Amino acid sequence: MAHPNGRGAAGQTAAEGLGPVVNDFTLTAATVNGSGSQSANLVLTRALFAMGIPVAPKNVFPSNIEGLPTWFNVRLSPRGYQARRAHTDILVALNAQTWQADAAGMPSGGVVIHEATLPRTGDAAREDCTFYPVPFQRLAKERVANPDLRKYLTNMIYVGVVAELLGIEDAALGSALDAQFRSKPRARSSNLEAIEMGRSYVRESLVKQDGFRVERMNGTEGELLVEGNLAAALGCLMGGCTVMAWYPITPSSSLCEHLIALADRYRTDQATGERRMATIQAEDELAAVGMTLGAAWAGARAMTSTSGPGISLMAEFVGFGYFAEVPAVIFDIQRVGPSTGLPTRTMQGDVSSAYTLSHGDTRHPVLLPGTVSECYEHARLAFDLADRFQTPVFVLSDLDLGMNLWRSRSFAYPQGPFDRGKVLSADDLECLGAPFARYADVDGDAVPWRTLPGTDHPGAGYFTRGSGHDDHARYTESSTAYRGTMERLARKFETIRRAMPAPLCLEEGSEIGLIAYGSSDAAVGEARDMLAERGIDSDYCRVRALPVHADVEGFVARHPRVYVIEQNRDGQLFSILRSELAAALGTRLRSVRYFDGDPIPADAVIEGVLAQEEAPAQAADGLLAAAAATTTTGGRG
Amino acid sequence: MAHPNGRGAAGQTAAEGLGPVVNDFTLTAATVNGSGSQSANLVLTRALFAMGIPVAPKNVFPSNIEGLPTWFNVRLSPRGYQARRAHTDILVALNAQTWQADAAGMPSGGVVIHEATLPRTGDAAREDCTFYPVPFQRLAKERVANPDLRKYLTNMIYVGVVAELLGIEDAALGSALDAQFRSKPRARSSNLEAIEMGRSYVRESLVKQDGFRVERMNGTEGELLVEGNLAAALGCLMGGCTVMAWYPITPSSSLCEHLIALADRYRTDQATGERRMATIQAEDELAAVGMTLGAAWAGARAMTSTSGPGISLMAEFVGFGYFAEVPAVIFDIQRVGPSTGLPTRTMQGDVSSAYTLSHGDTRHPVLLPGTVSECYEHARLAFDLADRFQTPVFVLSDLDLGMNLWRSRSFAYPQGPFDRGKVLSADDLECLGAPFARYADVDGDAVPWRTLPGTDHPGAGYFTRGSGHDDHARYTESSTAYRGTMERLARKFETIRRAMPAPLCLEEGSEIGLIAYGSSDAAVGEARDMLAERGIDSDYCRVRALPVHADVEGFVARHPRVYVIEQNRDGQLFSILRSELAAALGTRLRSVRYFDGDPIPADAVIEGVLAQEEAPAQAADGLLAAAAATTTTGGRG
Amino acid sequence: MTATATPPPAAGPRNRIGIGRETYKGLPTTLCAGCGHNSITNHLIKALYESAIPPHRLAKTSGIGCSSKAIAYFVESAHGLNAVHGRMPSITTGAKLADRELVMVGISGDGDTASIGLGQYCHLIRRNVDCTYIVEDNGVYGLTKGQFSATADIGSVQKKGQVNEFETIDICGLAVELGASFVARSFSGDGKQLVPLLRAAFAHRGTAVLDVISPCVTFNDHEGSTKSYEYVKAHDTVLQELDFIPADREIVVDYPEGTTTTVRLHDGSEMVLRKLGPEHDPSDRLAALRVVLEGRSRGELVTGLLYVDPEMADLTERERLPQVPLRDLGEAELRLSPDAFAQLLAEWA
Amino acid sequence: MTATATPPPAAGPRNRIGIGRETYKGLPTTLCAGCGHNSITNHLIKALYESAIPPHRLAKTSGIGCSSKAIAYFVESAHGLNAVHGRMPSITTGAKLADRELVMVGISGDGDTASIGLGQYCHLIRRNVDCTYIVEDNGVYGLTKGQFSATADIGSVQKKGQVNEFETIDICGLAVELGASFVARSFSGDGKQLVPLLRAAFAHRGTAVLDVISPCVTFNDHEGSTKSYEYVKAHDTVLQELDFIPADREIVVDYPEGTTTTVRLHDGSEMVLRKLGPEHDPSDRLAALRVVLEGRSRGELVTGLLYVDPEMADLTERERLPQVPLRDLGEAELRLSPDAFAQLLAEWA
Ligand SMILES: Cc1ncc(C[n+]2csc(CCOP(=O)(O)OP(=O)(O)O)c2C)c(N)n1
Ligand SMILES: Cc1ncc(C[n+]2csc(CCOP(=O)(O)OP(=O)(O)O)c2C)c(N)n1
Ligand code: SF4
Ligand code: SF4
Ligand SMILES: [Mg+2]
Ligand SMILES: [Mg+2]
Repeated sequence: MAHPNGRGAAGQTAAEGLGPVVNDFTLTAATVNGSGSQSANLVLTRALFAMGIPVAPKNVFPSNIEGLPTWFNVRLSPRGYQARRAHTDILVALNAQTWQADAAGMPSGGVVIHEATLPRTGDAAREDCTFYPVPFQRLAKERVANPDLRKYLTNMIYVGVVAELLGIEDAALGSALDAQFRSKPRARSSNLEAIEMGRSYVRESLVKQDGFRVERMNGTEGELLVEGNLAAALGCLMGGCTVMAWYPITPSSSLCEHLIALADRYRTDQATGERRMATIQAEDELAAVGMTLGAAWAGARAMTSTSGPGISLMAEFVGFGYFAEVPAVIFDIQRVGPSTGLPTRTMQGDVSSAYTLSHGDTRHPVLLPGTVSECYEHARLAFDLADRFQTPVFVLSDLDLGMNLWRSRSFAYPQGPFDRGKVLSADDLECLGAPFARYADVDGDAVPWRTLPGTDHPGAGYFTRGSGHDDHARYTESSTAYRGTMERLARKFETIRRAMPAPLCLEEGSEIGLIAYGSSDAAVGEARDMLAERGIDSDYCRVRALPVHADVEGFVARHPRVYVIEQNRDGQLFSILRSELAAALGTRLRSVRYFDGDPIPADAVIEGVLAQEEAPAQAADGLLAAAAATTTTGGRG
Repeated sequence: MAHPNGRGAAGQTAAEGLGPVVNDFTLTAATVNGSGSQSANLVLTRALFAMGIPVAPKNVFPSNIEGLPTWFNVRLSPRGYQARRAHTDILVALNAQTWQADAAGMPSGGVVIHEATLPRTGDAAREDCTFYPVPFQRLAKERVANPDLRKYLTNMIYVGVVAELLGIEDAALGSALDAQFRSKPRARSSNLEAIEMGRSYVRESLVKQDGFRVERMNGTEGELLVEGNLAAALGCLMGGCTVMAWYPITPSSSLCEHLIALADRYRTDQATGERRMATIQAEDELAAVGMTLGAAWAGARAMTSTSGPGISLMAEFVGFGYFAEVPAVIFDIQRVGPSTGLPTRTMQGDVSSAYTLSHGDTRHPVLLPGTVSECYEHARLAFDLADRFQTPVFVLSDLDLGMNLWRSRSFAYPQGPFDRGKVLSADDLECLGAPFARYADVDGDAVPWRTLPGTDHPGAGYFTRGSGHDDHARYTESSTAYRGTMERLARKFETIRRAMPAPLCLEEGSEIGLIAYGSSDAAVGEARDMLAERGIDSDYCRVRALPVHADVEGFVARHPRVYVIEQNRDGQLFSILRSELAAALGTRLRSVRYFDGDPIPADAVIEGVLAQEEAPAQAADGLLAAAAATTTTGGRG
Repeated sequence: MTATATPPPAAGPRNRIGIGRETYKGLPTTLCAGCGHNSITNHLIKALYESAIPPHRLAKTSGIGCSSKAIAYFVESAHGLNAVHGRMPSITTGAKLADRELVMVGISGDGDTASIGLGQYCHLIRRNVDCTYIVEDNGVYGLTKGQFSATADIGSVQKKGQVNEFETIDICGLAVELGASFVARSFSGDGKQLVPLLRAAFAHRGTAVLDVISPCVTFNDHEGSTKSYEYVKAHDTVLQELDFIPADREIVVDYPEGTTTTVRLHDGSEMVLRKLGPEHDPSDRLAALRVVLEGRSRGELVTGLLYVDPEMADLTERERLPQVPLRDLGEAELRLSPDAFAQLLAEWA
Repeated sequence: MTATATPPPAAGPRNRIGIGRETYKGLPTTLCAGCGHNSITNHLIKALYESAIPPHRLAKTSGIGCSSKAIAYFVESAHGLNAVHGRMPSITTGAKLADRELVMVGISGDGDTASIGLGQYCHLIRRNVDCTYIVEDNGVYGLTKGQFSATADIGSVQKKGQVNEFETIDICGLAVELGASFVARSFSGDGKQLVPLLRAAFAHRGTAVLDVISPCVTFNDHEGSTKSYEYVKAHDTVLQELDFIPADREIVVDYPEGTTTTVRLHDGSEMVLRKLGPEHDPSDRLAALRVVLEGRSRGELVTGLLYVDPEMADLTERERLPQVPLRDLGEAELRLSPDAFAQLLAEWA
């Protein structure tokens, strides 16, 4: 995006004039990080949610601790859309550093609530928006002596101002405050006071001049409001994870920290203090994945979580897991790469590197959750898959899905036991007859049996190594044994392919097919509605895992033009599909790429599709066109 | 291969009967590693070379220091073929551990020279080969007291036996001994004595019963006999490399050790002992590539060399080099992966991982030398490319090319100065007018200008980082700046594409096109001749770099069926071509894969092509066929 | 699961748990004849047998190198894992967390530990992961054919004449400085010293570091090397004579009054130390540093038990793990109950 | 290339090479107000100015973290490189090899150095790469929001109450044990001590390690933390009062007889040390270990010059590099002559 609060696609404007706009707009609070605006934003979000209004909040924060600009966007949508909108309607401007740009970015007809001391000069002098000056600092100063607390409460005052201007109910605010300050009644009351301060300032000093307002509705019943990383942490807990090794990195850390908190709460024996889970902060990502593999080798369900730089560092060990067939669950909460990139921005940039991570011929199953509920489900599933197929399994989420709150239907309690895969106990070994052969394909599915260290049987032991080995796990440099192993691993990958979640397909015989995955789902769903409104029907296939399921090929085969929509520069899934689907289907595929670092909006999907409906992009047209293509694909809607 | 000395494709036999076979056969010496057989093998090779006979020696050695089986194959070919042949004609059997299997692997009509005490039982009882028992141990014992020396000289005795049986000239042996024991006259004479011992034993005790022999010819004139790693080391030296950081790993170590020796010889000031080159043994590959990047950032031509596991460990830093635009030259002498794999076997398994190494959207130029002379040329070129494009450049060789001796035309002395790329001096900056903008695309080729630390100008400094930056190298989280940088990097990659070595194409309008790269070249050349003999013409395109040159697309467009031949399981170049060439060309591509870990023989190429000429492989046919394909593709010829 | 593996029906002497020495053997070595690593393997077999470690409880881990191959050469029936280069510590840590009942024995080389694996080594020590960590230290990279490793002494001469210009990274000095709970140095040729040290290491709860000088006969056993058999024999300064007394055995030897110190390990077994070399108190961290540093500056190789703190909490204790191995816990212990699950989700609504 | 950068035409005082203090400043900090790292930046600006380091000769390197950002906040006109996490040492090593005339100043954090970067840190020290290596040590990961780092003291309490269960990795103790040539500890709040230490570090040829305790006001400045301003002020045991005397300046202060020690650095400059705390000889490695260890066991933070060996060979010397920077060599010095080339190839024929 040009600016976190930038104007949308050319010509888009907020509700013009004074006609009422109910529950269908976006509000942005521009503040400074480290000022505690986070809790104000949460209270606002939860209050709207409590009124039954579908909300979709998104944080835009810097890779920094204090003093830099941060934006909080909350979208209200009666139809429940959760994708980012490229423009905002109501701006709460509290940050002098960005005041001019923030004001400039507003669409005509927008509303600007701003700290009164910010000057109405330059871009802020425009007359096509409604400006409500509020003396936040003065109000706070009058009541609060402590400067830190004052900075903090300023944010809560804005909640009061917004509540009064939009008509947020007291009861809803009350329950939001309850949730936010569960065990801190003192904090609750001082925050409520600040909200009241804002409310009464509006009542006493401002005259409502715009048409934006909220109304209680029935749009959130039975829903959760949860971040993907918390959902995934719960999935890990319910999936029986007992060893978690991690190294802090944004935006992965919160998954681990949520899991630690859940383990503190649910896995700790109140009497003895014993904890049925090890959570180790490793010295780096190489060690984190090593501990994960070591624990899984010894039979625990083990995981690590990281983001791009950590994935790169894990490359060697993940190849070991692949070749030696050791389970592991690895979360990658993707952020903007390459390298350190933009640590606090979102992207789907690690798809191809995770899929084939490590040197040599390697290939790994990758789960691609597209909703917070799938973050929960796929987290659980990942442990079953890792055990079942004895190989590292990736779960690729991203910053948008992982760190923002999303509305979701409730999560299902898991049915049935853990799938621990093919593990032979001492008794099994006793009944086996033949000597145990660790890497033999006895069942024809190319998945061998294993034993765990500590199994009390003289035939249980075997040797795990990343070098050449035969069916009995003996060291060998034999070409035949090597080729046999590699061919079996390729067959195993086909077994895995069949076991991975199938895509979710919505088809009504349209000419146009859309393929997307992960957090792009929200934007694609909305874009389909908008396209349909323009008379353009599209079918949709949401890929949920790699290796790609055969159904995806079927979907492509049924559509003359298929748009692969993703949030990276190089069209990573597009490339995978180009090389894995039947070659004859290659010409149907077109690539829509968005790589601004903020969550893809529906507009970008529409624009990407329409542009190529008119003039097919050159991405599929080979090398001669490649140079040109790099300037025309990608970019914002 | 089934066995390092295995029988070739079914039905292949050595020259049957007693008809003379001159200069056109393969000899294999089966010994034990750590026994010093290496110098005997070299003397034999050099003697044949000195007789003008085109030789192609290949070592098959274990990942171990002493006591395990090792095989030395030397192929003689009047037409100069250097590819491995899948079978051998003459076996020198000195290793009791492998005696049975070695004998079993001989084709009918073969010759077996063996230690007399090895029993002619089991597979060694066969009557369709000529067996020459020689009491090597006894002969050595009679003359040499020291047991280590005795073990060593046993090998040299075999050279004498072979020389006498095949008719190798004394003069040729003499010059080979000169080369081998350049500064050790004592060693020369005791080795000569051992050779004489072998010669006289044959004269006195054996009767020649086979038809294999050698004759002086004119097939090696003006040629070198050199390993790819030594050639590459010379290329680095001539390319102006001044900082080399490495971590030992087979088969890369010898490149670095050769370079150290060359620097000792050519870069050392005899008077002061000063050395115009830093060669640092790093603590690991992460540090090695870090030192390389640090040195290149500061303006030196810097390199590192490694193999698969090291490439994986370098992933994070290489992504930094890509995004921050820091030059580096990285050799990958490929061995069999994944993981530790088979450290002393060859493969082309790192093509895709090197090409897109690191998380996020990354892409790196990769040179693919196919001959030892290209090892030299590409090494030199890599430094120019790295400086010119300010990005890590890979040179992908492999164990076969790097560690075996190859015949080659002589190397050219470099013309013209180093291409140091776009570097601004203090004077340049003074003339610039505008402030220096590190990442601006001022020339329209997407390649920016840089300055080196230490440049004495107040405007020279800039900040290098792997996080978001604008044209002036200032930190930013701006989406616009980020997207701009990423789009420029994509355009830069297209500039790079045009600057990479074009493929070498041999075309005569055949229906069938063959695409190969790297060390597969030898086998493909031979296979084309053999196919032509069967009446099947084929054109050939040897890819020499990634990103793929536009000429490759042209080649594919001119051929209805194109076989992509490579030494890995997953068809790595095949996949890259599938996803990068025009989609409409996808159906023409077929994949031939060989992944036994030994160098691909011509037979495997032919078999891979013919099998698909009859029934096209399913590799291009998508997911439904994938499971089946994994069992039918690959494998030996 | 019962406590012992089914012993093979072989005859001959057996240990406390009824298992014969044969069972502690491994595959035939593929290392060079005379390699120090092979001697260490033999001492390990003896120590494991004498300490009656149940073979199925043993888990052997290593990195990459000649030394790392050695875990294949003892207790063939036990599980073993050859990790990637330098990463044995993290694998060991993970395995121990999964199953605290495993007896972890890790073998590494000086390249594996002091170069690529240095970070993991230090952090394993910091966590005091319960394991025996043996560095088979020859000052070179054996498997890649003789380059200097980071433990090579400054001034040591390579086979081809190159002189090492860098200060050694001292496996023991480093461990002591980092706060390790058990640090010893020994020599592959000194079974009398090494076997009791190994037995004590098995008995110790926490990381027991053993830096065992282990000459590489192929690449580092020549004149000028400070890790050759000859050099080590000439410069070995042995601190103590050592006896290991298992928990269930009485001290039977009569040590003359005042000549010995006894260290009581966590499991009740004891080490009896009789001073041989310079005075040294193995419970004094600074003294351990002094003895290492001073030895090095005199060109001596000080061997023996350098430091021990038998009571330092190991990682499982610090993590407050239950006695039952984590990997044996099932759905009942690990999942939230349906009620708790519903209640938690209600908080998120 | 001349020796000095063109100074900007500003007025005000100038240093020996005619450059004003302004030129040593960098971009405005984006770190938290009150962060110790900002104080260190200011001390660095002062030290660089006073030592008259030519700005264009300076090369600033760092890893990732709040601390690593700090290289942007001084000498804006100098080249700087923010490496990946924990890998500043290898970048610094490479740059110094390419151009030995660069004055390398590296900044790292305790997470960057003692966790992910520990191996590179140790090996940089082993090579004695000529650079100033500053660890801005706050015991936590600032940039990722307050997790314990490996330098956190055992028993130290996190903001949310969690207690650190692991022994600290002591940046200085480790360096001394590893054989570093210059090791000092200081405190971001003590410019009087830090500025002369920095100047000595610039003058020192070899790796100068400075572990500077630098409180994180946002995540580790509360009660129970052992890296808070309050705690450090209360427990700082200052070894010496320090004066740095450049090579071209006479010692002018009159120190009372016998109260001072003088350390002569490689470039002829001198450090004058006046004992304040416990007796300490900074040329005695074991004494340095003792003072660190004993300080730690008493809960004291010992600051000052812990160890220095001004004459230890640095990496460029060990590598016998020529005086002219390698990166300035051209075709003539680097390529074989056509004759030598032909002769070499003839050997391969
Ligand atoms: C990542 C990686 N880098 C390099 C290697 C090559 N390599 C194998 S063993 C070894 C060194 C072994 O030295 P050491 O640990 O001392 O063991 P030793 O052989 O001396 O017993 C190296 C560098 C590797 N296997 N993996
Ligand atoms: C490979 C990798 N892993 C993790 C991170 C995330 N990360 C950024 S800074 C940091 C720790 C910084 O701590 P420290 O070095 O102590 O610096 P401080 O912020 O405390 O000054 C981490 C883990 C990263 N950038 N790269
Ligand atoms: S090379 Fe050295 S370390 Fe390796 S097995 Fe042989 S003697 Fe042992
Ligand atoms: S978070 Fe801590 S270390 Fe980072 S800038 Fe703020 S005070 Fe400094
Ligand atoms: Mg070693
Ligand atoms: Mg820190």
